[in-house]
Amino acid sequence: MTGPLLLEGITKSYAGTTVLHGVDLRVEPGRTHGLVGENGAGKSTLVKVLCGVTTPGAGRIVADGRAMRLDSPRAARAHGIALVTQEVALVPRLTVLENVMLGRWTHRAGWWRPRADRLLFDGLLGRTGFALDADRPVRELPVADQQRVEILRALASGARVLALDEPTALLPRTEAERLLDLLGTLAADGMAIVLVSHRLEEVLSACDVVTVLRDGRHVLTAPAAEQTPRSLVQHMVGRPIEVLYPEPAPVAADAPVVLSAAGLPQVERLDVRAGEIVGLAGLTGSGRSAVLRLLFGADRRTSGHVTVDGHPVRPASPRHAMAEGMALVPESRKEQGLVLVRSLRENLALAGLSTRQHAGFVRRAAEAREVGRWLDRLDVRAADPRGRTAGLSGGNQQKAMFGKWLMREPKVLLVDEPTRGVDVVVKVEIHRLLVELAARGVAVLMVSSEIEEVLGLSHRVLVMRGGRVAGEFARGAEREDVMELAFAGRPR
Amino acid sequence: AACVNPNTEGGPTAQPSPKAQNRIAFFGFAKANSFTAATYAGVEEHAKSRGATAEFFDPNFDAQAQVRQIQDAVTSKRFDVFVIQANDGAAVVPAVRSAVQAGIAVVVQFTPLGTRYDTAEPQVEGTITLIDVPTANGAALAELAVRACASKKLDPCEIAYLEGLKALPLDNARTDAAVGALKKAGMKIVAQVEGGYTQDSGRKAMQDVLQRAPGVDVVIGSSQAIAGAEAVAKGKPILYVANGGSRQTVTAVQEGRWFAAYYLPVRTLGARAAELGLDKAQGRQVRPGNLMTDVTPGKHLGTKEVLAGVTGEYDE
Amino acid sequence: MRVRDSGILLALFVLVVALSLATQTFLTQGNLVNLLDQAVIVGLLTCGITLCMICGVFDLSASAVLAVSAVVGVLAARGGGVALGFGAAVLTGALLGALNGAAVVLLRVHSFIVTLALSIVYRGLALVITAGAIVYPDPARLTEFQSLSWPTALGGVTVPSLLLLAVSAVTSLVLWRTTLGRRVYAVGGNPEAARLSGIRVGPVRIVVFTISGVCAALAGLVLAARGGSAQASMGTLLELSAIAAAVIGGTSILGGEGAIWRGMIGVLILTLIGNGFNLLGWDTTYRPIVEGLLILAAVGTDYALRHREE
Amino acid sequence: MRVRDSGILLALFVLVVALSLATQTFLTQGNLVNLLDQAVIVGLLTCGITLCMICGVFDLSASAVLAVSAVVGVLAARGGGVALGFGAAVLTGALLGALNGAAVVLLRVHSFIVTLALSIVYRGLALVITAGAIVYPDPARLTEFQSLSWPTALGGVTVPSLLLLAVSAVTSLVLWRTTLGRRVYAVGGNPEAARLSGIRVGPVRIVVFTISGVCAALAGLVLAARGGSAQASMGTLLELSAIAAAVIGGTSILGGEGAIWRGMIGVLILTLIGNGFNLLGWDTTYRPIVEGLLILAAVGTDYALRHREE
Ligand SMILES: Nc1ncnc2c1ncn2[C@@H]1O[C@H](COP(=O)(O)OP(=O)(O)OP(=O)(O)O)[C@@H](O)[C@H]1O
Ligand SMILES: Nc1ncnc2c1ncn2[C@@H]1O[C@H](COP(=O)(O)OP(=O)(O)OP(=O)(O)O)[C@@H](O)[C@H]1O
Ligand SMILES: O[C@@H]1[C@@H](O)[C@H](O)OC[C@H]1O
Ligand SMILES: [Mg+2]
Ligand SMILES: [Mg+2]
Repeated sequence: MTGPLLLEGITKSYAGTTVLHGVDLRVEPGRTHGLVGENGAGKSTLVKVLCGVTTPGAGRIVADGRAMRLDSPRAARAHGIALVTQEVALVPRLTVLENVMLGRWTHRAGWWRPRADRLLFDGLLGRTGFALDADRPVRELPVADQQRVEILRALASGARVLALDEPTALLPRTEAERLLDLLGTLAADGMAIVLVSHRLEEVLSACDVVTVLRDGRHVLTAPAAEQTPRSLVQHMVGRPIEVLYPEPAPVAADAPVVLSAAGLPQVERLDVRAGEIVGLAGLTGSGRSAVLRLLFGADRRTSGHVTVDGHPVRPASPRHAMAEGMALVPESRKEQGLVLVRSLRENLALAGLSTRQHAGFVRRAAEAREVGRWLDRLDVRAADPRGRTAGLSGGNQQKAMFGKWLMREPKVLLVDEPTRGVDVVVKVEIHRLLVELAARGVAVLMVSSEIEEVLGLSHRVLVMRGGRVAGEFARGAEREDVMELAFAGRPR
Repeated sequence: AACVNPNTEGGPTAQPSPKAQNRIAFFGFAKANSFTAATYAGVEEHAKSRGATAEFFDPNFDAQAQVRQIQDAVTSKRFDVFVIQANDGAAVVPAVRSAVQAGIAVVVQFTPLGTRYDTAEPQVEGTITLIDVPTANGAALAELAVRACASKKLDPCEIAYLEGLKALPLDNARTDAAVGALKKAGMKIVAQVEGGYTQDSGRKAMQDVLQRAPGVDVVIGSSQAIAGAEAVAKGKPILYVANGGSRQTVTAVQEGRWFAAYYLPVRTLGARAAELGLDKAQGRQVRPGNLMTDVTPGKHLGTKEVLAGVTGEYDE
Repeated sequence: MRVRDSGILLALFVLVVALSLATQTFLTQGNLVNLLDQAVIVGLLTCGITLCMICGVFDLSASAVLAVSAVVGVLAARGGGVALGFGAAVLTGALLGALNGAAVVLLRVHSFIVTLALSIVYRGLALVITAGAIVYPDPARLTEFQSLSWPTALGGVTVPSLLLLAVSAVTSLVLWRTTLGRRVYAVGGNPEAARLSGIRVGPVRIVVFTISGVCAALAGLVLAARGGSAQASMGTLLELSAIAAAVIGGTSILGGEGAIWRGMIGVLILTLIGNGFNLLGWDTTYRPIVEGLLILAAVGTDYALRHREE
Repeated sequence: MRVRDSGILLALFVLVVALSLATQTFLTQGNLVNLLDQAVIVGLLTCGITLCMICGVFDLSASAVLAVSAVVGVLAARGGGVALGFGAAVLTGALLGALNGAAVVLLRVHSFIVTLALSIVYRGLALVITAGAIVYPDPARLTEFQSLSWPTALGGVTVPSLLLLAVSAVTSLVLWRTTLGRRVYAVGGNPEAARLSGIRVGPVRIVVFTISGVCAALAGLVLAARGGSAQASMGTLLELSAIAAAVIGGTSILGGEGAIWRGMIGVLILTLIGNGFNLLGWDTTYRPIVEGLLILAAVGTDYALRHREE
């Protein structure tokens, strides 16, 4: 394949719902092609079709004038097409090295040559600048590192067409920029790249062409240079949207401290007052998630103590934290957030079963009402609401997970990467929601790898480095100063 | 109060129907078992000789499956005679009762049907037995072992008993009877381990017995277990007493490799069961309780002399 | 329930129609009553085992619990009357079930091996209690004891059949309508997500094992009542049939998905295949081959229908 | 292998020391040779079944494949000589194994139920081939046929023991050193990730089932050689012991994790417990209780050590 790759009239349905309606896409060597759209617009489905992960109901994929049979990822690989999926798909118990080389281990007559694999791996690390320990099992890595492994694996495949489905969703800006630079280099070498992302600035700066999908339909394909984030949103949603961080309401001077922690390994003292949004910034692995997990009792706390409204929180289990009014929206939907084989309704209801029961029986009408309200409020879109949550698009899963915890009306909301994978519209919605919750007196502690998000929403920002809080900034801090502190002592 | 005691309902209705009484259902341990296969061959042969037919129901050693088969065979109304080798004598009782009530002539073959292992008397009213009483079998094995010791004037005489399956009450009743008789006769039991009913289990058991009691003189066990045991004790002057009378077992006794076998003419006994069943179905008077050891009297204590000229009736 | 979820019902339907056409005896009241009665033992175990599987655990000790409970039930009935015997059996089942759960939770080893090891222990316990012999209720109380297995005035449908209907109804209700049921599905589907939602994963597992123990005890009582006795080797390996029934019905061995009705359909299919063969009078030599292939066809149909669109 | 991975070795070590101290006979050459010989049948099955489990599938048909292969081997030896017989048995095992794999892949139903159903079919096949009878090799060739079970000049260690050593070495090598082994771990660890990486999940599964079939055939040949005959009911349910051995050793039933050596340790532990009881001469009534508790202790130790740091 030397010429462009043409997707023609791609149609795809799940359980009777059509999610792609005759979509065309032209992927050209040497070009980076951005793919944007709201949650559930069909972006992932389209790249899955391109990479042989799912087969379309109608339409064809043509290269060099011939229709190709891409009925499995293997077939796609054979044509030099590789994919970085939106949800990490790694073998948890295997090491980083093995996952990167998955299916393409170096061998001689079937005998594996791990040392040759290691050389290739080291080469890839050099190209991407990722810092990963080759011998760690991937299940021990933070999600962001797992996503790095996915990216390395696609690069290792030596593909000529590379599709990346939200590869930067969990990467801090600096690393995201480096990855995008790398993609630029690869494109310059003649690779065709398809990039799915909700970070519109990123798409516009990294891509040559953008395509917008709306409700499974092709809306626009245009040179990136002719578009602005505003115009893209207009096409995605059909109406203009104001993409601005909402200003958090000032915290009253006499607002009581709701969440208070002392003597944690990461921080000597941490207080969050009613109505306050505290952001935790830092690099991947700096220990931000660990703080949230410890506060929530998801990991056993062996030192220090935590109180909510002055009540001590027992260190052992999320139950106690929840009883004191804490909620944790975790960073991984698949591992920690959702029971993917169950329905939306069951998932949303899960954290508050005991509040809607009568003699052990679920009060189904009340549940349906309450769940329905949150689904509407968060605009969760599901092809089949009774089906497995696994069938939802990534952004919709994120919203569902949010809904599950908001339904409990917590006093303390711990959120880890709140807008991972959600579209601009929902992102604004979630930002508003967080600000609104705070305004109503909820204490919010938020981790995000998007430094703008942390700076834009937080009253205060704590910066973590090497597993400890290294410093604090008041609202209005400069991005560069925060980053400097996060990176201090590390090669940048 | 809404329950109906099936045992008192209407009483036995076992009047022979006037139609042809010629269809036998045989419920064996398992088709893949040569002992059962030989029994069935006898049943089939006798059935043929009287213009009757026979059909094999194979539960493959599954007691519950056998219960269902008996129940369904009653429902299907296709049979006049049942010959039953019960995998679990207690479990099949209700199904057998309904068979008797349906007027089917039921012959209990080889293993007791019910929960007593020390009598040949029918334990379900209306059935005919042709069984090998487990406790008598155990006592006979002990008797053969005592004779084995005597044959070489061994005193003390070291005996190892390879039990059947520890979990089976029938095997335990046999073991208790044998061990009791051996102790009463003043024998010294040096090992008592589970030997099972396969060569492989017998082999393992014997390997361990030899470690513990290298000087063992007499080994008692199922014929299969003994075959496995013999293979590991090659060259040792051990006297074997086998439970079961396969061709291989009989040959081993005749060749003097094994001291004796508890012998039963299995195929003949299958034929005899069919005979009892057909007789009853055709309205003839039949003795309800029958011992297998009475069919060829004296032969069950199968020493070399007793088994001269005998060939076993099944392979193993 | 959507149509495409019901492939297994289709398989059952085809079997029923085939047998009705092929025999005169299949569709008789007597045979249907028998069929239900035959399904009881595995059916009761399947209720408990389905719950366990949905919760992401295996109960390989069910038949051993059955044996111990039946033995204890018979001995207690001898000492203190039939009611006490039944109560003691159920309590024994619950206790051993809870012990299974506690061992799985505390040792944190996979339930597969924990319950396998405990099943050996329980069988051994039954052996020690009975000293390897058969145990009987007091002859004077035998009839009362056995009444648990009798037909009722409801067209001859037996007490055990009604018991199975009741147990399957109750366990279904628990799964579909109670918060416990929701927890069971969640723990089986994603234990970590369940834990982070404030669900006590350990206690939920202990509860499902306890329920499974009670189901096993009930099955043991039915068996003991039918045979008028109990012994250590009762019901050996029946849990395999129960797991097979659950899986044939479409309950996932990976947890988080499944239903009691599915298990009951699985039990019926297995029972029907055997019943059909017994009624038809075909050459039994080929029976296992046909039986195995029929099971494959049933699960294959179910799967194909459920995943048609994916 | 890290120290904390070897809790199961510690369990084995404790058992060995205990038995050496408690009996004079345990540590004799004869007993050790026997022990190894006793471990062979389950050991061979465990090699294949461990591979399957690591690959995320169950092979519940192993003992049925064992029976069919042994029967075919004996019959072929009768027709065309012992070498042909051995070859035919191994080929039969490979074919039935591949059939298992193909059925699992094509029906896309869980291997648990597919291989359970096929095991019924295979037992039926063995029954049809033998017509329910025991089959023997030609008497003239019996000695040659049985030579597969003899002791060798290597201190009396038997041919089957050497066979087990060879098979476990080869399967270990496949797992550790070949790309096939890598695929097996990947497919078992996360089939979706494997598929997305272009690994052909189906063929990998077919290959592990085929290897398991060959292991079962070898076990069948050893059993047939020891007994000088074969029959349809040979080795019933031995796959359960093999699965137990694999799991006791520490191979996960969830796939993606495990090793052949672990399975072999599991087999040794099971064999030792039985051997110990027989050597000690304890009352065998208590054996199951002690056996079950020892298994729990062994897996518990292993688990506790492996997860100490978490
Ligand atoms: N396996 C599936 N089964 C059923 N429905 C599905 C499945 N996969 C996707 N869908 C549906 O298809 C539609 C498009 O989903 P897709 O994942 O392509 O969206 P997306 O544009 O990638 O969204 P996001 O930005 O949230 O990732 C959604 O409505 C989703 O619910
Ligand atoms: N299950 C685990 N086993 C071992 N180490 C872990 C595990 N989870 C996290 N870690 C390590 O603990 C450290 C802190 O991780 P944590 O997830 O809190 O970081 P983070 O700043 O939230 O990173 P991310 O941006 O990826 O979420 C990291 O070095 C990580 O590698
Ligand atoms: O041969 C066997 C015999 O030894 C045992 O006593 O009963 C069943 C038969 O399989
Ligand atoms: Mg997507
Ligand atoms: Mg994190």
